[in-house]
Amino acid sequence: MQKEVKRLDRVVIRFAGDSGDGMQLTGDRFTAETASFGNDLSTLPNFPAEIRAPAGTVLGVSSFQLHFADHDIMTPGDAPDVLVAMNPAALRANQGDLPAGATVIVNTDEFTTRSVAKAGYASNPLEDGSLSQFQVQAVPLTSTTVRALEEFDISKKDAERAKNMFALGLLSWMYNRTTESTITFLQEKFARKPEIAAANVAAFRAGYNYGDTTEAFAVSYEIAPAPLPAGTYRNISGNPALAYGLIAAAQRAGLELFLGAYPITPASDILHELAKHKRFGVRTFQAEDEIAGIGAALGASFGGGLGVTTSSGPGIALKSETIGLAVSLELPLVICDIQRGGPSTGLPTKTEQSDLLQALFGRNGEAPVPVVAAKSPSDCFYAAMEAVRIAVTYRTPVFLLSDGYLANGSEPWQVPSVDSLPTIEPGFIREPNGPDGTYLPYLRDAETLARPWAVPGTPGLEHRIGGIEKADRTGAISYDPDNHDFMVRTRQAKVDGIARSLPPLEVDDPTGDAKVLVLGWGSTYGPIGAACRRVRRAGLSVAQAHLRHLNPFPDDLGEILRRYDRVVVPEMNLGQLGMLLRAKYLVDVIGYNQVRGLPFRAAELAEVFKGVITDV
Amino acid sequence: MQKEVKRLDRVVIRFAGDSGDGMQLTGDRFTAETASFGNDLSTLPNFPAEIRAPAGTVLGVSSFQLHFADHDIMTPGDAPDVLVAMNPAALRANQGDLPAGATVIVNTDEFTTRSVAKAGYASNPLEDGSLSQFQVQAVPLTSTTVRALEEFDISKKDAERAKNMFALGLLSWMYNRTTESTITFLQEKFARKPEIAAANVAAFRAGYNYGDTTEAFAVSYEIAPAPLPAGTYRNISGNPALAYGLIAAAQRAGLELFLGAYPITPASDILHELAKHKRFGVRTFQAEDEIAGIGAALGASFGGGLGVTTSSGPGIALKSETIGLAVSLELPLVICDIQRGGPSTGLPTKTEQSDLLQALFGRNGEAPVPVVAAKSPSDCFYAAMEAVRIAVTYRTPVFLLSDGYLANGSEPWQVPSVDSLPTIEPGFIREPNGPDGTYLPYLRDAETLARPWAVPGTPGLEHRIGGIEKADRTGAISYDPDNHDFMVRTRQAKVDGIARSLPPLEVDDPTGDAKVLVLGWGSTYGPIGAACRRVRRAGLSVAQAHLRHLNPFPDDLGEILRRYDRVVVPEMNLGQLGMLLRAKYLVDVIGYNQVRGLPFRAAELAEVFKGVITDV
Amino acid sequence: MSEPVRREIPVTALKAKDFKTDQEVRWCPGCGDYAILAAVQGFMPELGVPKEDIVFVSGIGCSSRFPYYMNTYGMHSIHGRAPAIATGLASSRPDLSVWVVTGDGDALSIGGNHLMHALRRNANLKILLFDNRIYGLTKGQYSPTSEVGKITKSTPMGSLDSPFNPISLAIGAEASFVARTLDSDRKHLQGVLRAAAQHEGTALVQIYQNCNIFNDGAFELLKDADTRDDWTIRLEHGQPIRFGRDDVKAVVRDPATGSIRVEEHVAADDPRVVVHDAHNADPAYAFALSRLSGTDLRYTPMGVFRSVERPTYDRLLNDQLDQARAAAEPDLAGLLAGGDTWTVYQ
Amino acid sequence: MSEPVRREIPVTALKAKDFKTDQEVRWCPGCGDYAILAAVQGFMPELGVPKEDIVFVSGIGCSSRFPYYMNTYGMHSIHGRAPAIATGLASSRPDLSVWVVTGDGDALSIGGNHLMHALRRNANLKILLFDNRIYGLTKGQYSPTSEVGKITKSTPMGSLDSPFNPISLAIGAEASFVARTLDSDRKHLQGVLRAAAQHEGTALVQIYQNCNIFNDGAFELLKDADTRDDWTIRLEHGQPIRFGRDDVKAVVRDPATGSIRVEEHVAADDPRVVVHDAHNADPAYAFALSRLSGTDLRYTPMGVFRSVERPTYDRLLNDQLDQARAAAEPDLAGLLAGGDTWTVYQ
Ligand SMILES: Cc1ncc(C[n+]2csc(CCOP(=O)(O)OP(=O)(O)O)c2C)c(N)n1
Ligand SMILES: Cc1ncc(C[n+]2csc(CCOP(=O)(O)OP(=O)(O)O)c2C)c(N)n1
Ligand code: SF4
Ligand code: SF4
Ligand SMILES: [Mg+2]
Ligand SMILES: [Mg+2]
Repeated sequence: MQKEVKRLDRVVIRFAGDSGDGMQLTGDRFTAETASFGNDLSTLPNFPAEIRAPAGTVLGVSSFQLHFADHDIMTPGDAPDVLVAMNPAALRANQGDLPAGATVIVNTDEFTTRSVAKAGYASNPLEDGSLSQFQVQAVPLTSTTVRALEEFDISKKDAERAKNMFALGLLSWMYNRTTESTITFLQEKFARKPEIAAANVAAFRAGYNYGDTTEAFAVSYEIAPAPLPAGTYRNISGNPALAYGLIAAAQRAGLELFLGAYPITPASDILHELAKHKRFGVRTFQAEDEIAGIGAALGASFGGGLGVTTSSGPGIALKSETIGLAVSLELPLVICDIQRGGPSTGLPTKTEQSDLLQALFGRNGEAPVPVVAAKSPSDCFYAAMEAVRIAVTYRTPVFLLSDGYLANGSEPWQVPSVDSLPTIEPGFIREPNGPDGTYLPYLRDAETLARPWAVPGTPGLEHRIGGIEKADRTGAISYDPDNHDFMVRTRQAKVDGIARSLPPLEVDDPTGDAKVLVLGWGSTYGPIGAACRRVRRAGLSVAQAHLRHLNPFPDDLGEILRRYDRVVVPEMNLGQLGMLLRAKYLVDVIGYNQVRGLPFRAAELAEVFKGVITDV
Repeated sequence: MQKEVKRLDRVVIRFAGDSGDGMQLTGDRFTAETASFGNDLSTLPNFPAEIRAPAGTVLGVSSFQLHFADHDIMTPGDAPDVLVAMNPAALRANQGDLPAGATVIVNTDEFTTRSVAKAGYASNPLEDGSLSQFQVQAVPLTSTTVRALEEFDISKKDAERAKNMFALGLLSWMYNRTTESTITFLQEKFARKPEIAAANVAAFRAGYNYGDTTEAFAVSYEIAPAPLPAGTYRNISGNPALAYGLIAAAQRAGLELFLGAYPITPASDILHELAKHKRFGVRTFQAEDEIAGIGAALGASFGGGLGVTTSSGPGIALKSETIGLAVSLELPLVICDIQRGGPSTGLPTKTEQSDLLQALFGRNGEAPVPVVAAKSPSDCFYAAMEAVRIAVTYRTPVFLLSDGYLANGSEPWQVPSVDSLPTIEPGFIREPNGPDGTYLPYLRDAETLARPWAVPGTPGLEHRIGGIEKADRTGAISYDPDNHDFMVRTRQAKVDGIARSLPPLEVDDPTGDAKVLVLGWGSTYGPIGAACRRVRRAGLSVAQAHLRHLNPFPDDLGEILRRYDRVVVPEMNLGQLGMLLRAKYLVDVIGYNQVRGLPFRAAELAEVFKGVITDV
Repeated sequence: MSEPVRREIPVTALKAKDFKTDQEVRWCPGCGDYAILAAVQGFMPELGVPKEDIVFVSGIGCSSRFPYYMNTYGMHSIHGRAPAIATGLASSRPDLSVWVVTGDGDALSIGGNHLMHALRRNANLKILLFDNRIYGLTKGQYSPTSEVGKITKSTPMGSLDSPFNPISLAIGAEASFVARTLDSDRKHLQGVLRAAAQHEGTALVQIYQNCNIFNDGAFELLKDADTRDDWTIRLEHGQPIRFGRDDVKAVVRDPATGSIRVEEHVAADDPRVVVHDAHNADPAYAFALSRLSGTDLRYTPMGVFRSVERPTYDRLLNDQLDQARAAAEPDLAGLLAGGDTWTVYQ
Repeated sequence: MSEPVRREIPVTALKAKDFKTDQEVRWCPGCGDYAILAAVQGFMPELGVPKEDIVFVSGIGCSSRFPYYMNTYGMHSIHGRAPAIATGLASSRPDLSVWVVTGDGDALSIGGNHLMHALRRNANLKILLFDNRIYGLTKGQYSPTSEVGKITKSTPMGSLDSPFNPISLAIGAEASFVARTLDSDRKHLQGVLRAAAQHEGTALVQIYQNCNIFNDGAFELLKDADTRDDWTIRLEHGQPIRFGRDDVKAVVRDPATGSIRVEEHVAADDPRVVVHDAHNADPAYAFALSRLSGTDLRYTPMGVFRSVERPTYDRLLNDQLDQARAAAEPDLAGLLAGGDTWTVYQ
């Protein structure tokens, strides 16, 4: 049967099922196929806080959304064009996000009376007409898979489990994906259980063939590769990118990386990733708590290593006191905060940008700390390198902000060549710098105001440092009022002075006549960018800028803000960057704030921006 | 010999000596005599961070400054009119603060070559003419005391130790203080060692008589009582006042107070004070650390008590995570931060206002906490009562900010009658509030948005709360995006709504034509007030307002700020309130900032204000 | 303090199901936590305390979801802090029955200090430590009770640090009551709960709990019908410590070194057999017992290691309040006007 | 990592005074800390390590000012966290000699968890715990080693909680080396430092230290010439534990119960006398020893309770790095381009 092939420029697919249905794996594989096909893409996993939430309930639904296109895209998509629903709960949990006309592929085998009720439906949605505005493709996924695997010597449970591969095969057919990589993957994954491997491959193929042969699937789709810059690409999510950035920076600085961390969602994967790379001189230390994690990292920095600590909001709160110590000691330290929904335990698996003010002010006294934020999954790599540069160059703790969305979301990344990465100069001091062969641990560099870094083992530079206020130059304990005032201002000046090392802020204002500037930071980059494109497509002008540095701000920020009639600041918090901008520049920025644990939708933002623009 | 008596309106005396010389006691006694005489007064102790710093060194000097007057005064005085220096180090440490013409009473016995050198003098200042701009009264305090006590059966060391009482006697004569209370005090203090008691009384009398009979002391001074409002007064410093405020508020709310605390300078004395008052149902719990301290307090609040925790900057940092939990649980809790010099360990015995932003933002997520600050030692009482009112009424953790200066400084306090103190209504819920006899722990009061407080032991209201986001009304765990957004905004609205319960901000603008407003918060009240008086005495107009509430601000603050051409905000930090005001009201406030570990000097502030006024 | 109206229904009428809540239980299917929940709910009526006087406080972890499933007062607090929070509650409300539920990470990693201090302080808390030797909630990192060399996501080449023996640690921290039991042995578990509930002071109960997702079968040796009797040493106060099929094994004391160890084939009348004395004032005895088993679980004593009387913190604290009140009535006016005062007249 | 130039001067030429700094020592006159400082400075040359390879890390407290007075690398950190900081340093720089100085509040109150975990982890740290049974720096509140009923500013009616026995606690936390000594007994103190320095792994040394301002005379019983020999039990590996004037007292083991206790007038050849075995693999022995003394200090064992070999965390960690490197060279380009990649051509 010759089927029709339609061209599309972009598609958003969401796989949804029970936590145990393997939706993350399915999504990952589809992503890999899509990536190697050459589409641009962006992904968004979404899973319950429970390890295994009760099967069949809405709370237990796990999903994976993938947006791919023949052009460069910025977000995982606002709403799915295609939903794969492995059971009634998955349908129910995601139905509300579907636009009219969306395709829904449902696993009819699971729509028993009991399951339908468990999902909270009053009647079977496949029968009561409630899905009439969608294109429903009813496929008995489970039973077809089990039948396809009859000849294999595996348990019924294992056969049923392979239904996700059947679904993947079907979707692979629908979107003309390449299948080799998934077959290889399955063979490797189940190398120790060849029967299971073969069964999964068979299920995958069966799904593919199902699409090819079943009448119900009349059309398949082609999305051409995106014209990305030449180079080698891989798909990457934020946590590994951040880990790689740290390793790369340590390598380019000639430092050994020491991670002191305590597991916490969504930061744990950085610990897991770094733990694999001991050959790079990376030491990972799973501490008894967050305080010990940062303490050990600071100890390692004192020893001449690159101390790093990773956590999320509640763990960062615990580190507050030690961050203050690091400010006082003026040693390099990178503090990664993979933000999640707060306050308190909050929404551990959801995303949010609500730790910005904690990063800036969450400790006693005047204790300035530079803050750097990543804007996309792959950008976590570069943000980490920048954080290390600042930490090492200025001898200071640095905050690196990411969030749950960046941590788990993914996108293609053009792998940089190692030589293209900047080098970082730790500049250890090896000789006395004071009169009569003395060592002055707080004698500063004239340009950076950084103090020297003398590492134990260096003869003649023995010295003592601590958290009590120190005399300028000598670092001896000092209670002198004027010295204290001077040191407080000097630490502030050191951090403020980092701005001198920053490039001008890039403003994307293609028409040059925008009256409204949208300014963001962190993971909202994608949705804001996508929204700006929509606005422009609608014939309106809008300028976009995005802050990598939250402290200090780039020197030209004030001037840029004042150039526009209106400045809109969308944030996934109640207006934290907005507050800082208002305070510093006295500009009446307009906050657009949502605290829903989810990334912004580009369409919604676009409407907001249009509203402001037409209002000017 | 009939001596001249001169009238003065005010005097500033500073007693200074080695840590072991008993200067704090001497100052306290002189203060007590002065208070009971009816002068208005204000004190400022100042001691080294060491328990017993090395004797005879500048670092080991301890001092006590007292300002008293025949009118109401606001500060312990910028500079001493009279310095009592018990040794060369005491002279050297304080000399720089003396204005020309000041009187210096020195203990010549201690000016040996060795002691002079130890204090860091190149030559004996009593002989090298370097004190020529002062009126030096050279008194051999030690030897005269020892001689006066020859007949007592005490050791030489004990006799020498009594020299502070000799000095006190001398000053008591000079300023015509009453002597009975000191004599009674000494007899009580040394009740178990009658010989020592008698010797100290004798030394005190000898000092008095020395003034009376020695020619060198030709003049004594009289400072008339200040016309204070009628009532009973006592002298009080900030820490006990704060402790009393907590006790009084608990009593007026019918709650039992539970203090969970870990010792830290300068907050420990609140623990010490509260530990004495078990009969008021006060439980004090010295915890293993700050986290346990606040945790236990929160546990007590869950149990229907008034949970309180006290600390200073570094300890508050450690409490951050638990404060977030309290925000989420919406239980009453009072967090007292007696601020000291930071960052990190900083300057533990010095004062600073640099924890304001930590109080506002020092935790993960959107976690608003009301903030209340005390403005003078006795005001700590009322600030504590207000903090309890807010905590109990709104079911929220509340920050109560004091600082090292308020903690240790003292002033007369008109003791309020118990009946005049406001009552506080805990309003425990005892009956189900939901459908079908259920209990809805997050069903809010329409006016305050406070949730009900159901205490274990109440049948039928069993419920579970926690730090994960809760569904509106039911309090059940909820990961729903819209609910989260709603709850985040509701918690914010609850705190913002406290402003509705606040009186209008008082602005002191006596002439009504001021163009410049000085706005402060916390312990700068005294110096700012004194500075404003100076400005007005110089014929200029200035308005003064002082914030008790830092979060939320009073509703009329914005309008008040905009009424003035210039707003000056003096702070002992780098501009924390300033930042908040700029952000919220977009008013270009002028910060005047010092981070010296010391209170502002009124004279200096006055010059700053004048500068701004004449600049308008 | 509130003085709540007492409920009329007689407490004895309570059933296990009265302690169930309407919350869906959200552990993985097969998790050992289910069995513990059922055992605790089954035990509660026996406690003889009205529901409203019972409070469960937990930290964070899979185990720490426990309070949501108990129809009592409850708080799901933050990671590691439950003992501190419960101490504040128990010492200000000695009328309540306060239970702490925690995990091996919650109690021994981040919360180690609070646990230790709770034990020495001895406020009236019952601490149930669900020990699955893994971080469940954060998806499987090693914990302070994991065996050395454990391969987990955070330790791909194997963990390096020797684990705690929670029983040894507790005894070193002056615990007045320490016991160990198993999720799947409901009768034993309830027996230990009973003993803990009867104990006045802080009781630590270590419950071996299977995490079938991240550390499945960790305690199989003590569960499998083929092995459990060989390796489980049942402790019963006043009884000689004999075990194994036909009780052929015993804990004996070497008269020369004084140390105790397990021997197989010990004659029925062997005088070296140790008679278990949970009330032994000297903690060295219980400590020695705790060392019989390593992380491999061979020869694991189960039951109450130690149960001795010691004044409780809450009682002592409340006694001081009574004493202070007995000495003089609270007088707020007197307090405020205390010390040196003076009067200014109009 | 820096590769510092090694100094030429032979290490043996170092003298105690080489370890003095120009900082004025700021403890109260008469404080026991002075004696400890002198003993440590006197011991350092013996260590045979160049000054620049020695680091002292402390927390906060009077005792924690120690690093300022040692002419080595040093960090005066924050309250309770020194063991954590030192662990990061020691495990990333196994070439250094890392010492921690802490107090009873710093180590056992706020820092209890880090201490406990350092002990089980066994990185190569020497922890000197200055135990004056009081909070010195904050002016005299009771500490976790203060005796019950202690009247202090924070406990005007007497403290309520049983103190820790730091030796018991450490043994319960799997410590590989635990010792106790006294500020004023320089020879003994240096002997213990020597043993600690020789031990590979975490060594905890409790040093009874007099705070003459807030807890004066706390250890007088062990210092006063009239009483000290009666109450001090000197532990020497391989020696029978006899003490008192003419060694008439001894630690004996009750053959019936296996427990140990002190007896007076024990015959020279009494077989019940315990022969000290610091290397005993079973910690129950050292634990039992630790229980001979209560807070009243009667019969206080002094010396090395336990010293056993156990792999150290720093060594194991660095071994893993070596192993990983041996398996394959670090290849940054390979890491970045790892996993599935694809190429876009122009
Ligand atoms: C301050 C903080 N740090 C880390 C976490 C993440 N976290 C939650 S539970 C947990 C450990 C769980 O292990 P355990 O206590 O053994 O409980 P289990 O899940 O195994 O029952 C961790 C690390 C957190 N919630 N808060
Ligand atoms: C986070 C924090 N909490 C509290 C303090 C106050 N503090 C400093 S030292 C100390 C205890 C000192 O006792 P100890 O450790 O026994 O040392 P000592 O002074 O007796 O040598 C306390 C509570 C602090 N500096 N930091
Ligand atoms: S992860 Fe383990 S401990 Fe947690 S619920 Fe699942 S089985 Fe139980
Ligand atoms: S307070 Fe005590 S411990 Fe501290 S320096 Fe003085 S005597 Fe030593
Ligand atoms: Mg666990
Ligand atoms: Mg101490």
